[in-house]
Amino acid sequence: MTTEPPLKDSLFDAPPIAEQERMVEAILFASAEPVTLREMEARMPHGSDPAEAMAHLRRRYEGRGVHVVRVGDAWAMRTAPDLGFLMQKETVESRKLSRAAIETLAIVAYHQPVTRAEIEEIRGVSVSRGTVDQLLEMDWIRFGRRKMSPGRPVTFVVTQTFLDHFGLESARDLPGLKELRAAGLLDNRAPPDGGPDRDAGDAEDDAIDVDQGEMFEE
Amino acid sequence: MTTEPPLKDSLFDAPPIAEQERMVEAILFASAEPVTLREMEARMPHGSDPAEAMAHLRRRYEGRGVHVVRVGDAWAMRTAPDLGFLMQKETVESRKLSRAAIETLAIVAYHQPVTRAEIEEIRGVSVSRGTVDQLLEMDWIRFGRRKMSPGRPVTFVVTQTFLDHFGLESARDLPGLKELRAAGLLDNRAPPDGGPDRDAGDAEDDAIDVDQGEMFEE
Amino acid sequence: MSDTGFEEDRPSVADRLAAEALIVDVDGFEGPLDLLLTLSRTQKVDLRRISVLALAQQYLAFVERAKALRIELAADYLVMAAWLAFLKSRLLLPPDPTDEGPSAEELAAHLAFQLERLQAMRDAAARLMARDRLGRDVFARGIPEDVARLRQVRYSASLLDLMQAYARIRTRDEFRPFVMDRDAVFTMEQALERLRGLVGHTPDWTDLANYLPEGWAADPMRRRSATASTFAASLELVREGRLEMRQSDTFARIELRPRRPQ
Repeated sequence: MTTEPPLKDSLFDAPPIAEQERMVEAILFASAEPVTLREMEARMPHGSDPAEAMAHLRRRYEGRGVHVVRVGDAWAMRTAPDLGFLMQKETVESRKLSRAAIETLAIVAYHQPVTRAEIEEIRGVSVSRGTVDQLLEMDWIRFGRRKMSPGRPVTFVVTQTFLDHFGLESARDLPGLKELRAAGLLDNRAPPDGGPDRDAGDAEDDAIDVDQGEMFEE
Repeated sequence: MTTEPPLKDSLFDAPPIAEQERMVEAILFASAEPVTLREMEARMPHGSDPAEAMAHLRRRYEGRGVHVVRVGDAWAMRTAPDLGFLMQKETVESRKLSRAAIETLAIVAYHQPVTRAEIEEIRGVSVSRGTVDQLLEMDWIRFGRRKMSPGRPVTFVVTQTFLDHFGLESARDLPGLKELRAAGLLDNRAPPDGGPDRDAGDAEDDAIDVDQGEMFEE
Repeated sequence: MSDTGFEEDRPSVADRLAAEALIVDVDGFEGPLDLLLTLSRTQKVDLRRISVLALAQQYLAFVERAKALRIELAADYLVMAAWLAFLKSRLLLPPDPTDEGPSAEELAAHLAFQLERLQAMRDAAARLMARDRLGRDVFARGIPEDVARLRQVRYSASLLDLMQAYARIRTRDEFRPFVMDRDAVFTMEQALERLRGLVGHTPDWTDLANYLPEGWAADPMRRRSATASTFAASLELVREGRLEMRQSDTFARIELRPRRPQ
């Protein structure tokens, strides 16, 4: 018969190397574990040369988004290490700031530069480390200059990020107590002392300006 | 300055298309599930054009042991069908589907969106809850929109998982769809009055449909 | 069905044998339509050219055999049998001009359509299942890399939140209940007790300031409190007749001495 020899060839000869390369590619892609050359050989048509096919495949994937890598005495395909960032998906979850944090932040904003002891005095409760850390981490407050008082405590001031977030040009744009009162946010009673009342006078406002200036030093 | 523009480029421009191709390659390669262009875009650097990158990638993998295939509005990498014999080890023994399930699936695919009553009309028997549940569980069919017919019955449509499983780019690529349509076999031809239809059962079936649909509504 | 007078009504031997073979497998059929489709194959023609009349006869023969063999058929098989008997008679009789509704031919055509459609869906299902399928012929990535989900919490606060918080703190200050800071207070009871012990040890006029408890003179707050309570305690002792007080001038020193027995 005339058709017999080609049939015989296809049965007993190894496929062309390009075909073998496709095979090892598919095997490596689909396998749940790295595959040894021996395993490949067992799965490929008789006479195949997986080592040679692997050499071709490796070259083909050089510089690609996927690499052919050696794992022990086996082979595997992996995404290129420099593209690891693509394997992450950031989900942003919005959460309200805790009451302690927003109060602490408000005090820093209105009284800056302010020490932790001063914050505690104003809030009437101690300020947890976590709250301050959170605000520092969010880059809404930062350390200011040390106070010239005994112990030279560090102070906190608000940052440019804070101003950006709240749409303020400077901390002095924060509404004063009088405005808070006018907006119905405050009871119509005079605060116990001058304290943070922005309306009290220019002296204080000037002080704040100075502080703000300091924020942008460094 | 001469060094400024390149710096600006790297900061604000999308990476070169060759680099984007590497990225979509890595993303598709790493995922067992199809990935939409939208998802790729969300993971790639700002300004990237995954559709363009995909076109390049698809060409690159033509004739390889691994193919880039379209599944609905998503993309996936799959081994070439002619190399399936190499992957006997990876074959997952899928649950044997009953004849009723296979027929129901085909009817949903070719007639979608289709109501339970319509499936029953075509098959000439009632569709058991179990059959539908099995197909829903396999994520091969899902609930579609309600029909604008009396009782507003829910409909069934096939899913992306279905397309992925059967290697279809879209439901339009179902084999023989055109011929069936041309032969009028996909028409929803109402039976003439007095037909041997299971009119009595329909009302009840519709009621069940509504219940099922409501379970999935928010 | 026993007496219809039509030659076609008598099931052929072949039909009867086929029906018997089918009856053995009656549970294997998915209802009357499935059975009809199977019966239609014996006609060996395109479904579009099938003889519905012949099919009806085959079906009725099947039901007859089942009855003869005392096999219980599900209700829908019998409903179909009744309907096919009706259809058959309509197909055989000349059409009644007074009869409204679909003609027998229309009913037969629809049944043929149903059979063709069911067959088409079965063929489609077979083609679908024969495709290269994921996990059987085509394979997905064997070691998918999970996309790490980095959950980033973004805290938000509005300017209003900030102002409200500040207002809350300030108003809280104003409404703080009045509490005496006890550590700076020297009560009259304490002063009285102290003074009672001291009176008599110093017979001469002595400045009230000297009677203040130790350590209370330095701090102004404490000095004020101690002075007030000691003065009040002195007045009490004067009232009791145990002490005398004098002050030479406004803002001059207040001096005390034990009252001398008269």
